[in-house]
Amino acid sequence: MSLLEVNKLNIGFQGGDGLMNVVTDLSFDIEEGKAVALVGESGCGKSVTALSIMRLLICPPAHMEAESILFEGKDIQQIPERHMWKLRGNDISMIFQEPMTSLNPVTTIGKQLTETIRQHTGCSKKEALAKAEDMLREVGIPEPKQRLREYPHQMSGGMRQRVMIAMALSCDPKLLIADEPTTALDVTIQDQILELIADACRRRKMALLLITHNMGIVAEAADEVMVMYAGQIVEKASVQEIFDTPMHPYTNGMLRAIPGTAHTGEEFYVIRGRVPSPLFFSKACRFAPRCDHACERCHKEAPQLQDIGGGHYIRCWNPIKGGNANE
Amino acid sequence: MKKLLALLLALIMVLSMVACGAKKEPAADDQAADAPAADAPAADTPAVPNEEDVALEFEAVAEVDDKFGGQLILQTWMDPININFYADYGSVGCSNYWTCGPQLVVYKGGELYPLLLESWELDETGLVWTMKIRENAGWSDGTPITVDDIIFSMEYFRQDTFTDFIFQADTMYFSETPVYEKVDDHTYTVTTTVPYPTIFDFYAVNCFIIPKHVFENVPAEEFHTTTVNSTPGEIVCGGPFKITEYKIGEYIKCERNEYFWDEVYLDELYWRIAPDGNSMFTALQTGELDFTFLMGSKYQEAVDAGMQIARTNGANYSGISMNTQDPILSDVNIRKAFSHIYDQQLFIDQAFGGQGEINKGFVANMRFEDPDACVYYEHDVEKAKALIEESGWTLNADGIYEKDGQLLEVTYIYEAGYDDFNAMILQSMFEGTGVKFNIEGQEYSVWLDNVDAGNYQMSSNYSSLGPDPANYYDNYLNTSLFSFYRSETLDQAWIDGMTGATDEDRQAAYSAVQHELTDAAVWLVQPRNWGYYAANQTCGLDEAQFTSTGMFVYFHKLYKIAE
Amino acid sequence: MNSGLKFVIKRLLVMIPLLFAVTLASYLLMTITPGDPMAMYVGQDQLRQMTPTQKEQRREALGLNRPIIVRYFDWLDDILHGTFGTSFKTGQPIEKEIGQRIGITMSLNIITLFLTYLVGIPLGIYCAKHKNGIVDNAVMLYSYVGISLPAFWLSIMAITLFAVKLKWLPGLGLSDLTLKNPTFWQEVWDTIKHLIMPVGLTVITGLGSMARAERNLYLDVINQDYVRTARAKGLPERKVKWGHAYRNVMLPLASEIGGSLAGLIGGSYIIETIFAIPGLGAYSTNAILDRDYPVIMATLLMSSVLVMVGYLVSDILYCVVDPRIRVQ
Amino acid sequence: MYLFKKKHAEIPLKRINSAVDPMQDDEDLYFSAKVEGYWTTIFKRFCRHWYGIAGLIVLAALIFCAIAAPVLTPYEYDKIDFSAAPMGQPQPPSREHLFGTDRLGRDYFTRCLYGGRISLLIGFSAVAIQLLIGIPLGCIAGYYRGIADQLICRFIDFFSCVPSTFLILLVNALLKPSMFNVILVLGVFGWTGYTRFVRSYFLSLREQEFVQAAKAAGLKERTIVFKHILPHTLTPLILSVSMGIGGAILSESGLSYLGLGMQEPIPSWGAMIAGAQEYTNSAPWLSVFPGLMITLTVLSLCFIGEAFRQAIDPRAN
Repeated sequence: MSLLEVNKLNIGFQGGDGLMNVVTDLSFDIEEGKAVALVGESGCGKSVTALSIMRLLICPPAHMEAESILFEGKDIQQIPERHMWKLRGNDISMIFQEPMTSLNPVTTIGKQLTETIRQHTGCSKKEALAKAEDMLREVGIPEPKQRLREYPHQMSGGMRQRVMIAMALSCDPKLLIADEPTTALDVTIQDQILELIADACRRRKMALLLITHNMGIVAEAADEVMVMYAGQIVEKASVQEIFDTPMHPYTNGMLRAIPGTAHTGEEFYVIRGRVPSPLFFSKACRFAPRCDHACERCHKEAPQLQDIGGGHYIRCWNPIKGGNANE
Repeated sequence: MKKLLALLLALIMVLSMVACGAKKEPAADDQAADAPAADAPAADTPAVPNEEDVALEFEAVAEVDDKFGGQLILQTWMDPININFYADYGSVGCSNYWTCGPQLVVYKGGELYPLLLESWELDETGLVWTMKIRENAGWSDGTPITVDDIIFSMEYFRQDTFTDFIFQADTMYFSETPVYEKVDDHTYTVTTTVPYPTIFDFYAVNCFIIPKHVFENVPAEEFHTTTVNSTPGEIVCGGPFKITEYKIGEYIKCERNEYFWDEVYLDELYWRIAPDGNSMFTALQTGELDFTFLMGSKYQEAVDAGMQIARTNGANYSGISMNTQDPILSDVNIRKAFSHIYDQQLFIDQAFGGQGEINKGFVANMRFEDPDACVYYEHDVEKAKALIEESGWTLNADGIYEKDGQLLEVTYIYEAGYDDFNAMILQSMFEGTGVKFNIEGQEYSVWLDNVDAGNYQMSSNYSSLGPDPANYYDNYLNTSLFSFYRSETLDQAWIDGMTGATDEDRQAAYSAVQHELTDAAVWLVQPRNWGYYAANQTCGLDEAQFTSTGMFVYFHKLYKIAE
Repeated sequence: MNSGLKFVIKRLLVMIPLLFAVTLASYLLMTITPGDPMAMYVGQDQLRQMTPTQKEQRREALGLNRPIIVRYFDWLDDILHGTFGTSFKTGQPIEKEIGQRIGITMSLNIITLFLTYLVGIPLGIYCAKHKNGIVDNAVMLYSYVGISLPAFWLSIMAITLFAVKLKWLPGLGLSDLTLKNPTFWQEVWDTIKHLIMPVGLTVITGLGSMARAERNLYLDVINQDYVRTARAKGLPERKVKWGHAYRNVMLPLASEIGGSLAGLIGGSYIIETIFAIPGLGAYSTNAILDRDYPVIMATLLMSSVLVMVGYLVSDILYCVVDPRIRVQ
Repeated sequence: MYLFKKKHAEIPLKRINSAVDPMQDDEDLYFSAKVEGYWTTIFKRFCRHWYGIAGLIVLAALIFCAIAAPVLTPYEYDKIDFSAAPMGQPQPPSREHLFGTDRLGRDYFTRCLYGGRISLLIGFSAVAIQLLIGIPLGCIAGYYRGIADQLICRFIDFFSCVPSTFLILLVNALLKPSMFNVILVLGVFGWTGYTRFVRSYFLSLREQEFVQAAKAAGLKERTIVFKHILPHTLTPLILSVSMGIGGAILSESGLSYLGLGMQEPIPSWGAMIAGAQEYTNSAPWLSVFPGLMITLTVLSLCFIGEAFRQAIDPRAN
């Protein structure tokens, strides 16, 4: 029984001229201790999906409804807002993209850490401080005792992301949602943070939902990959299969676009056109206008996500058979 | 919990306001007094009040059995300069003195009313006055008022450190220093070598009797700034009331002085400080004031609101002085022509809203006013033109008189922000008469310097003059009030007026003065503006009456009509 | 905290030359302009009667004949000895007069400020919650109506309506004299009744813009990432709001409080003159109209000091609330 | 924000990815983007707010009335006519006198119009002076660091630490009250706000890439400042300018109310209200009309400012 199961999730935004449907009929599930990557261009609705699971979307502009979101079998949509805090941070916790603004600038790191710990475990201030110190040491921050008294602006971006991770892990959650944790950091720090997250998940047997647009990170950290485009999952498979045999033209195009030494001298491959705004999603396959392999049917009928063998799901009438990424 | 805290804080704020604000001792009085002024429907067209229906005094109210007790709230313009009113030379200081200070005698129009001074007579030589003061008069701290106080005050204010006009003592009124001798505790004599008729004018206006036992060892220099006798509770007062409390900017509270020589009806008398006319009238309507000066424009509203109204002829006297040293205005014909152009009735209607009377001379209707002696210039533009042409002025193309190249152009200066409307009314009178009449508003002190230095052609001029024309003499000598006009006959007439042994001689001299000044058309004589006083129905004023300066003759005769 | 101390001392030191410059400029300004204060001081009739010699003596007594610079340094010397000198008009020591009036003005303005904040902040937050609702738009329009209503006109209208026509509220001063030996609570009620109109008018005009500023502030803060992190950490809504959101809303409020410190003195001079409240505002305005130089200089000095202290206080408050600034 | 010269040109985006052969795409739906001029978009968004338009109309009407005053009313503002005010009593509004008459019989409607002229003139010219002083100083302080900046900052401190309302009162009481003095005083005491605003904007913009690029391209500093940085600061300045004009009008009427602004017979709304205080019971209209005119003028200016602010950055709301 999977840890998290999302069925027919729909998210829309109250735009000036009506409800803009950003995510349509999204369903996926995450096993216990598995690392799943959610990949897609910015604007395809991946971080919105993550936020909707934790119900952090501010509802007046946003509008969310799903058939069911089961976490350990229980539908978390039924939990009233008053009790949601028991779930957040304790069972599911989240790391955000922008470390510079994700920490409260006017309160000390210590206070922000102990706040979470005492909220969920209800232990005394002293114990919470000790626990916070351990967490900081675990995420690799030097002299944690001194750091507790400091303010966020006295730390670098990477350091702050580590604090975020410590905060997220402080109550041993079962699922960690990382919304592009490394995008805002420079490359050298990225690997350390990724490694940190991967170790933590493995050691604590914690499920990980990694949201990113960088295929490199996916290869390193994820077991299973879901490629999203224009609010739909277009391809879902294990990491190995995605990189070896990208069946969906969009995934294929993405992998080809990664500049590698193998293609020196050639012109970069670019998927033409841009992600359309949600108002202009076509009824049929949403990638059709930009797809090189689009056949007549693609423009008429909307494909469904089907399993074409071995757990490899595709939403395409004309998938690329056996196509190799760097063919 | 947070809301409760916020509300508590708000309450503390308000309490702190009250604590630092009001420190009231409980006044021993039972009658609850509230004075709703009945709201009569406003009449549509403002009725012009004729002579009879506006009483000169407040009529007697229906018979009131018990006049004792209660409180009245009167109005004053601003804070006193010094709560020790003996040392306060401002207008508010004077009103405090008239309520709380020992007043010897008071003028009402031309008539003398004895107060502390019980009786007086002049011996046959006409040089020695024997004055008798009341036996039962006492200061508010119990010590009786004796002749020693009076003689001490006279000597005290003769010291030369007192340069202010108010404290000039009798030296200003008379060329020679009269000799005061004490006969016994309650009688004294005043002897002079020359008849001294203006002694009562001095007693009524500028004479301040100060308690000897308080100010005995206060040197003259520190008199104004001394802190002796300055705490409201202990100020030694000789009048019907004594000051018991003073709250800055709000009110001065006076209570009955038990040792006064007459019985005082009121328990308490408040002087409420109301800075401007409008808020004053509002306070009268809402019952926060009982008695106040009435602005001309509010007369009709007061009548409609059914208030008690009485008229006073006012001591202030205003005229437009024409600078006789100016080339154009040195010609008496021009001045006479301007007097003919000046339309007193129009000014009464438009500036005073119809409440005023045409005036012939320059002496307010005091003891020696003689309208027949004055030359009156009725409003007649044709006669004015004839006079102008008689002096050789000819009309030029655009209708302005001209004489050897110079236009008949005159500039009238006035105090900006205070006289604007009157100046514009004046200007409208000169339209179409061939005189180019400009008006120029100047800032107060700039205007004053110009007037005193004499660099003006025409200027508004007002001055408050005492009941006895003797004190005009000083103006005549050294200020511009009389348009720098001097002549020997006039100088001599003034002296005769002041030193005349009998009233008849003085009247004859002053008539001559009035005739010459009006004949020389020194002023554009302005109509006399009636001042009005309005009081709520609860104000018992009939016995009080008031002096020409608008204050009461008998403060102790004010009483409260309970509802 | 020594860096904080250094910062405060530096600011205080900068204040001295500024104060010196301000007072010198005003003093020069006053003395070179035409007209002479004697007229104001002695009053219309007395001055008419005074002989030129007496005028000269009086001028000498007031010290008006000495050159400007000497007079300025005399005045400065008085200040250093802690006395403001004596007022031309009343001859009383100025600090005594200011002492009598400052209580009333400060209380009036503190209550107004307090009420504006007390009503403004919740209203602002309510508008922020129901963005673009009826209340929100109404408050927005109302904030501009509040700014554009001229205070003196509004007060005249209010007095005519409430005090004269309807007789609900007293239109003048601070206390009703017709009360017969009132108990303490009666007195409090009487003062409140007298305060309703002046305070009410200022609060009403100032309320709209306060709520509007508060709304924009709240909207900025509530959409911040760290508020979302706090919620993601599992803190209940109440803790998120009071622990994190309101803390950052306090930031600009701190500087605003400092800024309004200056308004405590001169702010309400029109209200005070119309409602005949003996406050410092009316006192300084009359001093200007009457050209009472020492009083003008005293009130000017005081309001300048208050303005500077106001800015200093708001900076300090800013440091206390926001650690990022503290380091600089 | 594009500042293309050609307005409403339809620039298909095809040309951007010329690397790939131009695709034959019939549905032009996704890529056509009409590029409007910057100001037309602003104006379009401005019209979406009703109060912006209302403010504009009211202000235009007031300005028209002020300018066309001689045409609108047969009377002059200082023509005294005693028949119109018997016994010095102001008459209620009637057919000949729309707003009635004041105590000298002068037509009150004319005085309100001419008063409008004075107030609007003072409002606009005072703010003009403030801008003339404030903006250049702000630019210099913002762009050229070093002594200029320090000097100007100390100057701003000097002006801002002085209570401006107090000083305006003081200077007006001392100078001979006239329109020119009022404008001069309001102008000289109000500019610090704009300088501070422009300076802070300059400081933030200076580090931006486009300024470095302009400098790298060898542009003279003066052109950088006035052609590139200044336009950016002007648009957000509009709101404070409109509020500033409103503020100047209010302080002028406050001054006239105390008798320090315009002197008789020049009509000014503040002085008319002061004069009308005496007749609040018998002639209430004397104070209602000028008060209304002041409120309407300042209100319309505020609305225009607010609508404009929202038109500039809709996100802000």
